[in-house]
Amino acid sequence: MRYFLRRAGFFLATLWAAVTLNFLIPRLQPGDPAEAIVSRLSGQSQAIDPAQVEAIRRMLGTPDGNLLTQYGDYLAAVVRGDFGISYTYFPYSVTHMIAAGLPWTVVLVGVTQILSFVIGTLLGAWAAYRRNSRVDSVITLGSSFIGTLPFFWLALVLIYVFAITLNWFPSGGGYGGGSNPGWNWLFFSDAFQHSVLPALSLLIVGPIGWIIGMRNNMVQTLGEDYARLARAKGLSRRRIALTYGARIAVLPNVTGFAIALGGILGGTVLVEAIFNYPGLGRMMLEAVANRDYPLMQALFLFITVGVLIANLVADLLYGVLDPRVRREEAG
Amino acid sequence: MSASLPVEPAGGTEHAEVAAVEASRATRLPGWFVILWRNRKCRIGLLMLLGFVVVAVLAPLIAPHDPRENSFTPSIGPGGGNWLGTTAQGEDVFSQLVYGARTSLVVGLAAGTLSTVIGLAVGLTAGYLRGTVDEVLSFFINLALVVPVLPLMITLAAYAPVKGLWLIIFVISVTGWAYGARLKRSQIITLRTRDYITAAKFAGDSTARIIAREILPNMTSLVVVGFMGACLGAIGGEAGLAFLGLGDPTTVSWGTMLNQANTGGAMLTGQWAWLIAPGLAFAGLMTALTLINFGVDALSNPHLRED
Amino acid sequence: GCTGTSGTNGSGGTGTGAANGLIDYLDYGDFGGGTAPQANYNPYLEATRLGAVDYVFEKLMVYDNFSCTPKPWLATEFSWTDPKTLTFKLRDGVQWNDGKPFTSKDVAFTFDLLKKHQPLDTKGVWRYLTSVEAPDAQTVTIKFKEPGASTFTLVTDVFVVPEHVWSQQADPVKFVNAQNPVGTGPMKVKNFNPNQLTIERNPDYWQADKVKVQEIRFHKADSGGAVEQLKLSRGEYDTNAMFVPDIKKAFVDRDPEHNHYWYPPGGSISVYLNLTKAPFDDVAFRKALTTAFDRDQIITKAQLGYVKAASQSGLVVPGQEKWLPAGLKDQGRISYDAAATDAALTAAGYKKDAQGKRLGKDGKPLSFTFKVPGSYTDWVSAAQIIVQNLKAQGFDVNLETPNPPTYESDRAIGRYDVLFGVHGGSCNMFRNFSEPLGSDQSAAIGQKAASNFVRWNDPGTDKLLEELRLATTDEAQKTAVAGLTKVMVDQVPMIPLWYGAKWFQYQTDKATGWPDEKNPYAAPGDNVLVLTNLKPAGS
Amino acid sequence: MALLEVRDLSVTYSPRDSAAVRAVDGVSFDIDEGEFVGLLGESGSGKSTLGNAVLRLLEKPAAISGGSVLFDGVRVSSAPEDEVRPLRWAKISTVFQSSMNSLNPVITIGAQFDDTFAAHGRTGDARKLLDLVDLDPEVLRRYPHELSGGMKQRVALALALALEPRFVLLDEPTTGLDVVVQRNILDRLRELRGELGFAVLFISHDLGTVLEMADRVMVMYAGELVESQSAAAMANDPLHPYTQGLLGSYADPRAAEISVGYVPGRPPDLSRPQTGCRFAARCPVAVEACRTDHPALLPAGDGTARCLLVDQAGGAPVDTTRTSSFVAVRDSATTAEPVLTVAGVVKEYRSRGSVKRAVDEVSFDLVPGRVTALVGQSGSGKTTLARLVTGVERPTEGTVTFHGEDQAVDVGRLRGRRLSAYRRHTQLVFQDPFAALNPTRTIAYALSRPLQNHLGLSRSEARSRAGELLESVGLSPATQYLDKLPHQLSGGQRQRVVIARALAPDPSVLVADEPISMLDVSIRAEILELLDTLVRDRAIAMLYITHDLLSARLLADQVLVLNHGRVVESGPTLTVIQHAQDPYTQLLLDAIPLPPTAVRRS
Ligand SMILES: Nc1ncnc2c1ncn2[C@@H]1O[C@H](COP(=O)(O)OP(=O)(O)OP(=O)(O)O)[C@@H](O)[C@H]1O
Ligand SMILES: Nc1ncnc2c1ncn2[C@@H]1O[C@H](COP(=O)(O)OP(=O)(O)OP(=O)(O)O)[C@@H](O)[C@H]1O
Ligand SMILES: [Mg+2]
Ligand SMILES: [Mg+2]
Ligand code: NI
Repeated sequence: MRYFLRRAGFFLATLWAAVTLNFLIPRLQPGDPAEAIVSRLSGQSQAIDPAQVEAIRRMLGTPDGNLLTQYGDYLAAVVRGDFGISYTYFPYSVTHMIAAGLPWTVVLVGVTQILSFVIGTLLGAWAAYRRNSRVDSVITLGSSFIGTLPFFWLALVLIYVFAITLNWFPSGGGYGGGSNPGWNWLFFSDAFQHSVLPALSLLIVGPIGWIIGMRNNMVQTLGEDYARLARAKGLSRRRIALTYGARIAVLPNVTGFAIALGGILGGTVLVEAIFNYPGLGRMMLEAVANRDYPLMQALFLFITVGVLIANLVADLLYGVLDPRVRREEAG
Repeated sequence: MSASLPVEPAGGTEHAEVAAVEASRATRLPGWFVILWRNRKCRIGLLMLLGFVVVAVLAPLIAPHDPRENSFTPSIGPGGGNWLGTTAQGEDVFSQLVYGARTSLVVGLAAGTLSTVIGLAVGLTAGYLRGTVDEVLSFFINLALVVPVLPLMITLAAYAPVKGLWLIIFVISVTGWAYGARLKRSQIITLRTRDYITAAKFAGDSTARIIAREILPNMTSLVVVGFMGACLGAIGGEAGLAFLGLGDPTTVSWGTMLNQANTGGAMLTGQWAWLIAPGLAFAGLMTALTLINFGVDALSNPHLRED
Repeated sequence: GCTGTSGTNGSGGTGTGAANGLIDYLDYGDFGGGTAPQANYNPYLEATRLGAVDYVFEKLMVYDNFSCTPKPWLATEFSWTDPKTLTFKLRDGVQWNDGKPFTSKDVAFTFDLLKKHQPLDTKGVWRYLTSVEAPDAQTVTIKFKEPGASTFTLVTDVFVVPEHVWSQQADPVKFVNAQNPVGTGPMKVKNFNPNQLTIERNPDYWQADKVKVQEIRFHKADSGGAVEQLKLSRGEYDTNAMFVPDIKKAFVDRDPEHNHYWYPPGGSISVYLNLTKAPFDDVAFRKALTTAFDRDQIITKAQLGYVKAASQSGLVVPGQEKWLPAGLKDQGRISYDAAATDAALTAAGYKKDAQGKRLGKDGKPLSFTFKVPGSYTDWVSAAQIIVQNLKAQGFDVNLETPNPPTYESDRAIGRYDVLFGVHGGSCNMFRNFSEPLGSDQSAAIGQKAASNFVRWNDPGTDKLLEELRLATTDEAQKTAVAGLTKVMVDQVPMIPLWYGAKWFQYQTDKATGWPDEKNPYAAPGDNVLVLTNLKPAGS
Repeated sequence: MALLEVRDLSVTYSPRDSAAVRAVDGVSFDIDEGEFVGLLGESGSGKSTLGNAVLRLLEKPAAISGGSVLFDGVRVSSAPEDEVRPLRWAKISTVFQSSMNSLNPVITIGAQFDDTFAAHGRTGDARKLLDLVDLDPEVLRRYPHELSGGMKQRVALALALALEPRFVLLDEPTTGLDVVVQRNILDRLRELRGELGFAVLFISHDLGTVLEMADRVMVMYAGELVESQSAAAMANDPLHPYTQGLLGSYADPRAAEISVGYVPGRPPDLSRPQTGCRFAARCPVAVEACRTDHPALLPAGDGTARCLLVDQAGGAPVDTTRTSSFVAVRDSATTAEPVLTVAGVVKEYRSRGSVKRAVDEVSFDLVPGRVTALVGQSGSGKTTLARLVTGVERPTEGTVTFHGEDQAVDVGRLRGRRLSAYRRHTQLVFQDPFAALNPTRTIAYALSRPLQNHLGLSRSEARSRAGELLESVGLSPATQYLDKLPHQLSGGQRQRVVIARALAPDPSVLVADEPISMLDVSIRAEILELLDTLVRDRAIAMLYITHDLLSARLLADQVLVLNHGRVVESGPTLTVIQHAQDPYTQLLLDAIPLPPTAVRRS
């Protein structure tokens, strides 16, 4: 119970800290979103029209009251789930915009993360099982090289090869202009085609961390006394590797995975930016660039809450998977 | 054996360590180095890293031109006077590549050190002092862990008043210290209950001295592992930020090269060398560090040592 | 030719167009609205509306922004009853695309809308107006607070919206007008998704005979991205407006017969010197610097040869050459002459010391910083050339690369030595000069200046600006502008270097009649003017 | 044919980054069906390695470098894994030294039984097996971490018997357990063997246990078998000087006068080539030939022995092991004033709402030159008391008063600087000499810290004083040790350093928390003797904490028996031991292995 209260307390405290940080960031910045919008509209080589800046400033509205009352209003609005209106997409609400971007990111990153995890864990387990064999060397050395390729660069190379030179896949976007988003097959196949390259660039580097982590954990668990005893018991090598090695070695990875899923957005900014993918990562980048504070704040909050929830889930999951933790929690 | 011998990591590593220390006595090399050097992967990594360091240090000698000199025909492919072609601004790609190694190494070293130092300071204080101090610091550590790093980095880099390499280093460090701090905190919690720490208290040592002389030396391998990880992260972070155009445009780095190759139409004009070279150089450096990390991992995890 | 992925777009094509002598469809570039655009056809929400607005709504007069001449549009003629009263006669037989007639009441409603909802008045027209009335169905009378000739461009620059739709809206500021927006324009919205916006010909348009395009498809783009450039070079766009490095190799050379570009000049990008600081407050010093910068190198290296050197007059030449005072040498263009600068500086009392360091009048070496936004890569390259040029003169110059907002804020509050600024380029001469030079646009150091960032504070200039503002005749306007160009040339409040380019690429395999250097009937952004000039290729 | 035949078996560790170690060297022995064989030897002598080789569980960097293992006709040492697997568990099973960690932490006990059955296509009743070791069948549903150490050990034993093997290898199956629990399990084991009749190889460094349990005992030293005899014969007539040394370190604490002995020195470094008798360096009776001639394992007495002297004399050599004896009874009346008074001390720990009384109303005095022993089962509150006395913890109730030179100090209230000053007078000797020294600091550093801090010596003064201290704990010449790192010392040497450090500030109170439990039997007596001398010579008041009544009997004047935080019995040592009233004290006494001398006499 105490444990649970502590977790809940931490959750709320972090949430509060994130919200406050969100509140402060725009107020610490020089510059004015209205000017940012106008200079973006007119481009760097055109003079800015002060009247336009003024009108836009009016449109966005300026918060009034001193910092404390502003803070109070802001907190109240957040509690109501009211994140305001996006500057970039005025007069559409931030909530509307996030709802539009969310499915893309969740599907793209969710699928690739799950695949990465499965592939990585399997390869890592295989490497540990065949430790010091050629398979092991190929997997660890290969992954340590591929894993260090910057994936934004990989993405560019993929575009260059598969989209530009071979013209097999579209070079960017979530779907073509010809198919209207909806529950129809044309749209889905189109969206799938568009997701191949971004997914690939995530999948090439994605499993590496899991491979190394799994291999090292499993090498360790296979060296433990219980694994030795399992050998003495005459269990087959495979069975030992599974129930005594992998089963235990995968535990830290599972928690890591839950947290990685929570950080889903943080990691996709680059890929979404390069592939012009209509998800939240790109929206985040745009919001930062445009000083779209309401959108930025909400996205930030969204990501933080995601990570927090993921952490909670990871903890719970760990409790379910690892009986050693279960008792301590129960108390 | 003199007292200046390199310190030994904690616990489990004891025995192979002995041998390495003994071997090092003969060769006059530090013990950790011997352990690293014996690992084949790690040896390759060390040699690769050495290569990059040499290139970075001798950049003015190796690079045929100043990386910013823009007197060449713009946008030409490899060949002739420009081995890897030129940029859209007429700069020599190869010279930029050579100087880019400097940036990456400086960022890796500086941000790695800075975030290690922050992590160490916070982790040590939290872990050793416990109580309220620990609660507060742990909260910050956990907070920093759940705050999404890349977006935060982007925001900080985008809104910082002046762009520059040091800003990037700063941003990477302040967003990247938490993981190391948490690891260090938990290690110190196990270390601080060791009998020899209690013994030091009985010997009348002050807290500061206990931390510096009794605990820190036992954390070397963790600190080294953390430092390597931080270097890797920092180099990647710099490249990513620079690629997004959030870096310092006046610095020549592999990230800015990729950014400029991307925006400067390298794909359009078929200048593959401009695009491929920085990526490969980057991967090379990262691989070197990763390979070294295999050895460093082995320092702290004896199970990994027999490879 | 549409190749590659957009080949799947075929579904939208209506084979009927060609039969009528129309172009089936044209592929255009980006349509605005951010990376995840949402339907928004409110013409006043400039920051977030979609590109279709230019084709759906119309204005009383349309400017050819290249030569700055107004063309009759929804109004067929205008007249000044007195310097403060402007009367428009509206065109007959214009209909809203929902079939309702367009009348002067719509115009009056539009202006009242802007008055009631200030956020919609993005041109700030109501700063100058007292009333807008519709005495009869074809007439609109606009009353100004002061003689209004100088603000004519503002008044004509307002999109007119239908009263019968907009008067129903509770909050027009948040009205996105997403369903079949009603306007008088040549096109109607056909289909929208965040990747593609399709507009189609309005058959009931008042000059429908001039519109030869059945459909325009705008394609969402991450403008400036390498991929977009590639699509352009592959011919996936009939027209686009984006920066392309090495346009000749990447685009023109792929199909020299059909692929073209035209980059007419826009506003001037100038070196702004902080006039409140020595030695920048010394006119001799500033004059000496006008020859210090190698504009040709900036243009070829930093600007890839896409732009032209700017005139010291502050005007955009050759488009605005009719405003130039007679006898200005080379239309005010100044060429690079380092030796002349050196001589002039020395003569003005800024000597070099033995080490070649340029000294101030107080005998101390001169050193200052040059700020440039770090993410404007072309500006950074230009700044690097400028810094080299200044260093060659013996100055100790330090290049700083803040981020754009910091840069803008530093510039606005005067926390800088030297940096870039943009001014001019519009068809409103009063704006072109009052914004950078008017003392009312300035502020004390540390305070935010509206647009006079160099803090030029000169009664003579203010007087000329006042004359220009109140001038009622072309002649009077020209005299005032000539005086102002003289201020620019003689007193050098800033040093224009080059004209920002308006990016414009087009293909002639489907449509011809695009504006170009030889036939500059409009600037690239004058969308309706361009549309009504397009013809099917081969006709 | 014997069930297990080991012939000339050698095992070498070849680690990548240090020299190869021949941990088992030319070992040969047989075990017959149903025979119970003990394997004795000090830490590092190669017992576990030998066990693993027999089970063919050696892992890199260890490998069999010679000889063979034949089990039931199968050449276990070289047969392919597939041929060995059917033997495993069905015929040979084992209980590991560290059975705490030998159960899979993430599956239930039941599942671990099931996969054992499944691996051999057998069925069995796990409940019955648990019943054999007196465990509730409910345990099957639990996970290992939900069981106590003793329960895990029993599960491991039950698991080992699951397939009714013919041979069970027990590698120190009860180390780390409380004596009482240990006793319990061993009794159970003995009964089970009676019922089921399997053969056992029982590895232990606990001589008493081995002698009591086994039919035949083998002794290992430095990788070699040095002696093998029937248990009874070994108890009465140990052949090898090393065995004699081991036997000499036991005595019956109830005897009016007792003496124990020890074997000084440390075993040879097996990574270097060996010449002569490996025990020669430590052997009190070694002759010149011992240093050059390597003795063979030859029949002697009731079995075999590897000693030149045994060979020559044709019998056991004279018992010349060094001994020290203690006067068992001292005056119970104390003349000196107590230096530390513990009065009605209570310590409560709160956790999750419940209150645990770790120490309950304990009172005693510590007197200069006297040793007070604190004896009790694991968890009885011994360490807690030590922490209270040294000011690490504050008592919940009661007081700990230190009678300093000028005034009495309430230890429970000290903080910061004054606590540090108090520690100049009260020092602690740690239980585990391996954990008590910082692996990264030299001996000189460890010793000079208290000297510099408490006595204000300069660096160089501290160093020379450290040298003297080392000499005083018998590490001479001191210069040989000062600049060493802890790992370069043996356990006994380390414990001496720990004692020297505790003595450094010249304390008047010394608290020793089980200071010998981590050491090999052969050096325990050595440390006890050292402590005894120091206490008497320097008139230190010592609180000696132990669960070993024998050492208490040897060292202490007074004994306090602690049970559940309460003092259940106290008084002069011999009185308490001879007339133990409390059932717990009696249990402790019973738990002491039957001393060989007693066996010999009976
Ligand atoms: N992994 C290893 N690498 C190198 N040497 C080793 C290794 N493991 C054990 N040894 C050496 O092998 C020798 C025998 O070890 P073993 O564990 O068999 O001893 P033991 O008699 O079981 O001791 P204990 O009573 O402490 O369990 C020791 O001297 C030890 O130093
Ligand atoms: N910090 C603590 N918090 C809660 N309970 C504690 C704490 N320290 C000790 N205890 C409890 O107090 C009791 C006495 O512990 P203590 O360590 O003094 O026993 P011990 O006699 O030294 O045992 P051992 O022989 O195993 O060392 C135990 O039940 C233990 O669980
Ligand atoms: Mg052992
Ligand atoms: Mg204890
Ligand atoms: Ni060591």
